[in-house]
Amino acid sequence: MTVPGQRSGLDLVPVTDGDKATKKHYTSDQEVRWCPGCGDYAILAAMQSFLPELGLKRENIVCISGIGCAARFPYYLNTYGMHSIHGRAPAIATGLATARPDLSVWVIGGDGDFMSIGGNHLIHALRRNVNIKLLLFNNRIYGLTKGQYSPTSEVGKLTKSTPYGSVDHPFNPVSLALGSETTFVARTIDSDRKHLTAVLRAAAEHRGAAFVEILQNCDIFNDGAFDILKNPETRDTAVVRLEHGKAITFGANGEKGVRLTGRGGLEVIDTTKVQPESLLVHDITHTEPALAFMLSRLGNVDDGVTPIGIFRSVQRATYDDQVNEQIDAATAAGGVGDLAALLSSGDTWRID
Amino acid sequence: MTVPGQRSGLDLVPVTDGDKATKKHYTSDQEVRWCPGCGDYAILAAMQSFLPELGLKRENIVCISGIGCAARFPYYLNTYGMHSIHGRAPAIATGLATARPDLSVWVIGGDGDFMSIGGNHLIHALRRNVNIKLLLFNNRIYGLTKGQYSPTSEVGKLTKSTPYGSVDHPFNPVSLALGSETTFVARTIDSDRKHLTAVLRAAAEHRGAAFVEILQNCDIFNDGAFDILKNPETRDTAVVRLEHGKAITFGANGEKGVRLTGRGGLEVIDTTKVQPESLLVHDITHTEPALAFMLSRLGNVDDGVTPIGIFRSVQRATYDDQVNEQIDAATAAGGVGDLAALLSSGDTWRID
Amino acid sequence: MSKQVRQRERVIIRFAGDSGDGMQLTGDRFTSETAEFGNDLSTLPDFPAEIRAPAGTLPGVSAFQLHFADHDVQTPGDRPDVLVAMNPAALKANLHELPTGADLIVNSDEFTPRNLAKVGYAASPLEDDSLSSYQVHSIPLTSLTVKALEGFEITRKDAERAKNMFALGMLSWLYNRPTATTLTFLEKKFAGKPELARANITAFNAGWNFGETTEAFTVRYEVMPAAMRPGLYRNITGNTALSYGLVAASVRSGLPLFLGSYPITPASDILHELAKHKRFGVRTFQAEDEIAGIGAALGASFGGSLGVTTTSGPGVDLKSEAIGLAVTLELPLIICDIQRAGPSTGMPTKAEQSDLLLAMFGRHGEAPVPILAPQSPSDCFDTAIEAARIATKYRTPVFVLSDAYLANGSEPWLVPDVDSLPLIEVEFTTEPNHAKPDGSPEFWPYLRDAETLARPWAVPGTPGLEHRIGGIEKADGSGNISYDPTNHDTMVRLRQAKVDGIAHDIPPLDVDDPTGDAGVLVLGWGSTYGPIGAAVRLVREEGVRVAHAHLRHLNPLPANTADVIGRYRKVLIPEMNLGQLALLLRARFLVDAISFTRVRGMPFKSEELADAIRDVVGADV
Amino acid sequence: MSKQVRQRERVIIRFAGDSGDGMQLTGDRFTSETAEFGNDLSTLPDFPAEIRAPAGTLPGVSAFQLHFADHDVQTPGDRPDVLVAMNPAALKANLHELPTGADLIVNSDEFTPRNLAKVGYAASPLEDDSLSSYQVHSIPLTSLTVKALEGFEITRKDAERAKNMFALGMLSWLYNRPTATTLTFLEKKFAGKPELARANITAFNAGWNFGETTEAFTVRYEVMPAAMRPGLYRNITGNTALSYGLVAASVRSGLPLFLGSYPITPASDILHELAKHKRFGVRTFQAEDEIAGIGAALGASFGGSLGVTTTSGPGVDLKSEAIGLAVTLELPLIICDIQRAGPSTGMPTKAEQSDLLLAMFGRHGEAPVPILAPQSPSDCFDTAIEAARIATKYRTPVFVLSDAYLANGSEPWLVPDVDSLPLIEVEFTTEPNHAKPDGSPEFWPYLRDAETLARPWAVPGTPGLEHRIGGIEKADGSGNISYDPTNHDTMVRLRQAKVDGIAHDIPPLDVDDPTGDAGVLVLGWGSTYGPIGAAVRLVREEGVRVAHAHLRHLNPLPANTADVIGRYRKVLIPEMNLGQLALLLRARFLVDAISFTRVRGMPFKSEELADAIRDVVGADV
Ligand SMILES: Cc1ncc(C[n+]2csc(CCOP(=O)(O)OP(=O)(O)O)c2C)c(N)n1
Ligand SMILES: Cc1ncc(C[n+]2csc(CCOP(=O)(O)OP(=O)(O)O)c2C)c(N)n1
Ligand code: SF4
Ligand code: SF4
Ligand SMILES: [Mg+2]
Ligand SMILES: [Mg+2]
Repeated sequence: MTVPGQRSGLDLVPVTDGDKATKKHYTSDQEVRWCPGCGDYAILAAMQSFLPELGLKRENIVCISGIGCAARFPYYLNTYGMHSIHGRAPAIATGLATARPDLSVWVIGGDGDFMSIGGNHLIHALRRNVNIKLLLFNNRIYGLTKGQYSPTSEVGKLTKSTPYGSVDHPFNPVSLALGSETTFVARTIDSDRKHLTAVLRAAAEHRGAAFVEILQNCDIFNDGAFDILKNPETRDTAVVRLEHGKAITFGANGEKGVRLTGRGGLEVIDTTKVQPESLLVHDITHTEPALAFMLSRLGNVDDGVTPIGIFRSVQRATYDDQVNEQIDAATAAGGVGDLAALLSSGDTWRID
Repeated sequence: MTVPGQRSGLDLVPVTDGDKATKKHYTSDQEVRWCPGCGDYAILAAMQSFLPELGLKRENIVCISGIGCAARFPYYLNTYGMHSIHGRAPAIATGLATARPDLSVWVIGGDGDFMSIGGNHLIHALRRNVNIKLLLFNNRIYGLTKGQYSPTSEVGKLTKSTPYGSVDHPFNPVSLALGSETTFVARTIDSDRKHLTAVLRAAAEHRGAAFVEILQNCDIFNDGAFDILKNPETRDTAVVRLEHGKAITFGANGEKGVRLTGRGGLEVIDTTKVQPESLLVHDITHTEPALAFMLSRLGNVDDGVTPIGIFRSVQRATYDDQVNEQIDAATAAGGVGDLAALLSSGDTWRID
Repeated sequence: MSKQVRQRERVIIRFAGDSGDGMQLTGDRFTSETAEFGNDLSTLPDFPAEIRAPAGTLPGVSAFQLHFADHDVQTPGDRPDVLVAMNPAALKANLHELPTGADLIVNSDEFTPRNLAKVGYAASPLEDDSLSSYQVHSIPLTSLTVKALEGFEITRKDAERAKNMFALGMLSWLYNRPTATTLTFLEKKFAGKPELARANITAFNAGWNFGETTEAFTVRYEVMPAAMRPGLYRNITGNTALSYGLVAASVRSGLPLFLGSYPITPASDILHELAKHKRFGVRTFQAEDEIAGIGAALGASFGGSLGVTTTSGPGVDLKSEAIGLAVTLELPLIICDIQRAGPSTGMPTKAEQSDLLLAMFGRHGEAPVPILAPQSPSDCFDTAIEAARIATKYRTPVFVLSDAYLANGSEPWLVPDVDSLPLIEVEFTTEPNHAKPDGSPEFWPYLRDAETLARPWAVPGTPGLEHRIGGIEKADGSGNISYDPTNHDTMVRLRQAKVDGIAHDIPPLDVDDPTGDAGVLVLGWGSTYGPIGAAVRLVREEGVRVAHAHLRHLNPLPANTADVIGRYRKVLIPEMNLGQLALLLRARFLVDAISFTRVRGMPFKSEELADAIRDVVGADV
Repeated sequence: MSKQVRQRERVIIRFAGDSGDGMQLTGDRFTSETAEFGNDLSTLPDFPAEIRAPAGTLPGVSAFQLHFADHDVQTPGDRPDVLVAMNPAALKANLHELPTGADLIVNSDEFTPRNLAKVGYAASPLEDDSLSSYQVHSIPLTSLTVKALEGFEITRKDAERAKNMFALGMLSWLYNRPTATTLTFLEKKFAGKPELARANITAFNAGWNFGETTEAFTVRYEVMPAAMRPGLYRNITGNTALSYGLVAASVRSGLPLFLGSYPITPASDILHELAKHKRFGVRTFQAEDEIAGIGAALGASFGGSLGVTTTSGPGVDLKSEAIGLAVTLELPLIICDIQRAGPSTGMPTKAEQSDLLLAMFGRHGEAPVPILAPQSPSDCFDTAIEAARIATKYRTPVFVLSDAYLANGSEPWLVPDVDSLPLIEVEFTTEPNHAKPDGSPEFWPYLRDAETLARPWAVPGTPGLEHRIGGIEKADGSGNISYDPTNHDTMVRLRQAKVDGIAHDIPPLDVDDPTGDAGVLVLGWGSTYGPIGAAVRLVREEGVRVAHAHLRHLNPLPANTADVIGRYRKVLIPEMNLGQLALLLRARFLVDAISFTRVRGMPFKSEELADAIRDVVGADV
């Protein structure tokens, strides 16, 4: 969501002259090659049906990915696209977005692609606040290479590469993004089409780097990883839906709530036992990410309680806008560069 | 500092049989090739005089660096050392520390080495909690390559590579480390020998990845970058010294203090006008990094107010310890591997 | 009814089906039975890069080919004698390779209009006469299996899944295979789920009995055991052999093994295998990327471990800089490149030999690295040990160039006696090796061994030998930073001379030239060993005289390589690339080597190689 | 007193001092004066990798050599006629290259016991007779300068710093250089600090007057202007020329320039230079590492920019994987490798030619990339434009191999007329290029141009041509993912053929063989052009007949290379590596090329090359 007064991420992207595009319009002729039941299908469907709603010229949308099951995404979206190499998509997208402010650039990657080999490009794109939308398909496993643990896998994970259980502590992608100065940070779930679409729309409209963690099921190598957030028995108490301007409550009938402790932390409380005012009201526009960071620590899938929604959405000059403004300003001031003048600049002498 | 009950980072490192080592003992025969006045000299001196105090066998100390002015460090320390390639030292150290639990492994790098090209290795070493000590010499500039801006340079920095001013938003190294699940995070200053030494000692004793940001002056390409924290006129109000168990105050006579706002933030207040109890008492042992993260946002050099000291020190199983425990456990259970048995495992048949 | 039994010297079977049909497992099991029976054999799995492309589509087809015989087998075979096609896609994808008269076993249940349409069959090939030139056995495998499993407490899906065991049982009957290993395997596999175990075993037996009783098969085949050297055998893939070789090298050198790796097809299985062997003190580090993988391995080597990193082409690209560091640090390190089809992502599951020049030259500056290439799945074991010997003796990174074909392919392996394995003696330096001007002792990390030119290896923890090494040029001897022009020239040549010198420490290239008077030499390297051998055998049977030599050491080349090449009028070099070894040999020996190249991601067919040989020999008069 | 004036055809001056003494600046200024005077010239800066090694030590010595003459100059010269040594370290580090009888100007103030001790001089060489074979001018430069600046409101440190301007003034007098440019330069440099400006100008004039009046100099030299083609000249370094060439290519192609780069010596100055030219729409991206640098450039190319990445050896290693991607994406991209001494970190500020084979083969799979190498500082300009022409016309990454010597060295450059620069015509595809079975139009990103084999370049924003490209193997034409074995073989050969085909679109290799009957060809590439030319001139003056050809296109080679080589009995290939071009030519043409190599991080001395030529010609009978 664009907060009033904020410039939209799509400002410079040309729109169609009214003619309504459809999902079909955004569906490529390539046969989708994910496993039956893969969570990626739901995300693809959501993208294909929400993109037309933006009313942009389809040819001005580009989707760039690295390598992985998730990274096959661009092939199936009928826009411009590049299926690049493992981990480098954020860097490639940075160049494209900086050179072409008239494009809406989407970057797709898995938890290996973005958080493992591509981690550095990710955090730098986020800190620079390049106007690109980064969608992390987090299935907490390496799918395409047939099931090794990933930097988001829970400790003790038994996989092909860790027959005795993994011993390394995972990243919390939302925390990492907030520690990387990211201006838009959100988390959503593959199976919750409505929520997913709302978050994607907000990301699209955010001017700057938008980081969206999508919890995605890999039904071959990590099936059920997010069942606790999906299963009707558990989901109400496991999923904490963050909504801007609303007090943070969850549970079947909002019987649980989140409030600040006096000691600089958060606590989950029984809303029936406290004054509504004492609940923490979610505000995505805090200039400082500290409170959003605190919310990111409320818990993740492993602890049950998992906040989803937009954690942070603030405006900060984007890298690409500033690069282009410097060019415009210099040109406005000094005029378009004169090659002859450049070549003959500095100390010169004439031989006749 | 090791919090009571915590296992020390040096537990498995052999100690000398009493004979006291000296600074000279830790000084190599190599001529130091930093610019006169470089902040690196002070850090080197601090290391050379504090290492002997640990009473470790010198031959069990290893210093690994990448490339940069800072990265020349190992040459000058008379321990084992490797001056490797740009950005990769944390990865190299991870292998060494995992294979050799009897070593005290130090990793040295500049803000380019650690935060730019080496950013991914850094955050992964931190999240894994490998028992290595990472010292970031942050001079907010690329020194060795003659002065380009770095990922920690302030916005608008005029350098050789940014004649119109840099446009990208810098990392706050402490925030990034906290977002990377780091168990020990601290910040100190090259010129404050006492504070620097205390932090280094605490890092050495911490079992796990210890990240120490050392604000270091580059007097050729970024001279005075930290003057505000050093200059007698300004330092008292600019430097916020975090001390475990103590209320957070600063100013010449502690007239300023930090307290929690009701809205999940921090505020700087006039200590003369409030009850001492209302001040925030610093606790480095919080299991959750949220409050430490909030402190890291209190400000950095650019805003004047800059917290230094240990932000966080908690214990979590280290990567290397767990790897070695898995080996010990498996061996204890099944005995040392039998090669003949391995080669003839699986379906076999005999031809006679 | 009793069936007629036909003798066969050799049989090539290809199992093909959907990624979900478990063809790789079926192939593996049939391989084990065949191995146990005593045939010689060679296998070639062939699966798509996608985990599970849409069911019933061509990209989704997964195949497994097995060649077994009563004599020694060199390749998985060119064209199958028997194709098992579990669905129309599998049929369409493989039919073109089927020779006329071959047996074709299809799962007729899957030939539904929908499935046929998916792969563009207008009409069912089972109905029209498009298959008339084959022995078609159209069998409703799925329904037969489901029927056989009626009454089991399992889902219909699980029942259908068991059809591959039904097919396996049927073929086990057809070729009269021993079934014990498969039955025990199934018990193990479904240990947790007894009902499923029973179901699969039932399906397997049902398949066997079906073969026995059905009209569909009038004949049954017998392939006699092959004469093999006595001893204990097991079937082994290249990746497993390479893993075992590394463990063996660790045991025989006394150096703990440290693997730093990042998953990548087709190398990942080495990481998976080594991760199991904690009891051998093996440490496996799944790194954040390939650079961290090799970096950690190098760090471990600095600490006295046997550092290893495993990867495939794209990963080698990324490791280039770190390999250069290892070259100048002069520390032991093994880099295993399981080559796949490039460039870039290319065809990740397919084989190629196109990283040879990358291994030779893929680093800035003059940075020589020894290179070895295994020539068969089991040879990966010996190659790993040899790589460790060279790496530790000469303090150098060493490349092992395997490929997807060797990695996943398998063959019977005569399990070696541990004591017969080479001992790798490694001595760490523990004493100063030089005297200061004032006579006091000091340690010079770059004071070389006169014979091997190797530098001393002193590991942290060794008192008095504290020293620093790095990537900047070092003064000859002391190892201190030096920008002296002449010193640099000296060091560059010393590093080169050290690697070149290994030529005298490796076995000479030996030539297979039975008649001793061949005019043409076929020279290969790596995984083409089998196909070239088979092709050479083919043409020799026609009386063609030809010699075959195969390079296991590619850098440096064996000392006698020049002589060998000099002995022949023509040298033919078949490669699965555009002629990379040919380029090296032409440059080195100015020999007008003839390159024969195919870059299809598939091993050579021995027939096409035989043609190439016939052409060259024919032209040689 | 009036001084005797001696004529000289050529003079080689070397300024040497502490890193802090401003020798590079002094050299630059003297170069400008000399250029303006109209001599031809060539320069060679030589500084340490450390920013400022401890004052007065050998590692801290920074030098700048200038060769100027009344005729055309090809190299910075072998041995200086004049050495200006600002301290004992500078003297010790450079004396061994000084020929007897040379002028030696030393700053006697710095020859203190402490400074002498620092570099191991027992006694002052100014006192003993160790310098007797030179014309020693021992002058207290520091104190003279400080004295001259008495009364200025500047620190003593600043006054002392001005001693380099004093020395410059003195030498400007000695060689009768025009001083205007220096004076205006100083005004500009100290624009903010008028007092410092006046002080430095005063020091400069004081130096000039000192020369005029002192006994220390009895003679004064005159070097007449060289005859040069008429036109406007400027002095230019290789890195500046390369930067200008890239800007020119952008202007002449109409494609916005995008540079993605990570700082590294000696390439950083290109990033610095291009960052200034916002008014040309140049976007410079200082990336987090080399991979991001090339990645961003490739992304920009995909968007229709002229994507460029600049780096040196270690950076090329890291970019390998991304270069392979560019090869298979078939997008234009320029990769500038400013070679430095390797392997690994090596000697970062020194020159080498050891990345040629890396550029040729440093990627997994078969991934051919065109390679160009400039042969002089100013030639970097034309090479950059040619690289852009090939990259855009053939949709391919292109390597430009410069080196530290070209990058920092300078020469006079006849500023070209902009309209005379090649026009680079680039057409983006805007219409479908293929018809679906049903006849409706579609876009096939891999449908090639019949002649160039280049694929269409359709950029985002073009309606109707939405398409996806990637690193997986593509079906010939449609570009869809394909694992078909035959298709892969086809694509591998197509990519190779596209690059090979460029041979017919580049100028033939031309040979300098005045007598037309030489038996020996000296064949070089890159920065050895000057030294080889000088050496050839030397031996020709002795009547030796020898031909010289220089390769600017290294991949593919000019179509006539075979003929040229074939015309000579012997081919001598001098390289600053261990024979990398030699290896390529031997493999390609089976020619027994003779390699002459020096790997010292320094350009060849023309004398040593002359000897090499004499040997080969001598042996050729
Ligand atoms: C440079 C490089 N290293 C490794 C690989 C192998 N590889 C392909 S995808 C992948 C990770 C897949 O996991 P993830 O990114 O989470 O995507 P997913 O398949 O789970 O959607 C790896 C390691 C590669 N293709 N390239
Ligand atoms: C792969 C590679 N890329 C780039 C370089 C060039 N380089 C050397 S040091 C450095 C950065 C120096 O900055 P920093 O890490 O902050 O260290 P400092 O010199 O400031 O102490 C760079 C870019 C290199 N040596 N290797
Ligand atoms: S392996 Fe997992 S992530 Fe990949 S396509 Fe299959 S289900 Fe999806
Ligand atoms: S350049 Fe800066 S950081 Fe480097 S040595 Fe000099 S003062 Fe220190
Ligand atoms: Mg994943
Ligand atoms: Mg720095």
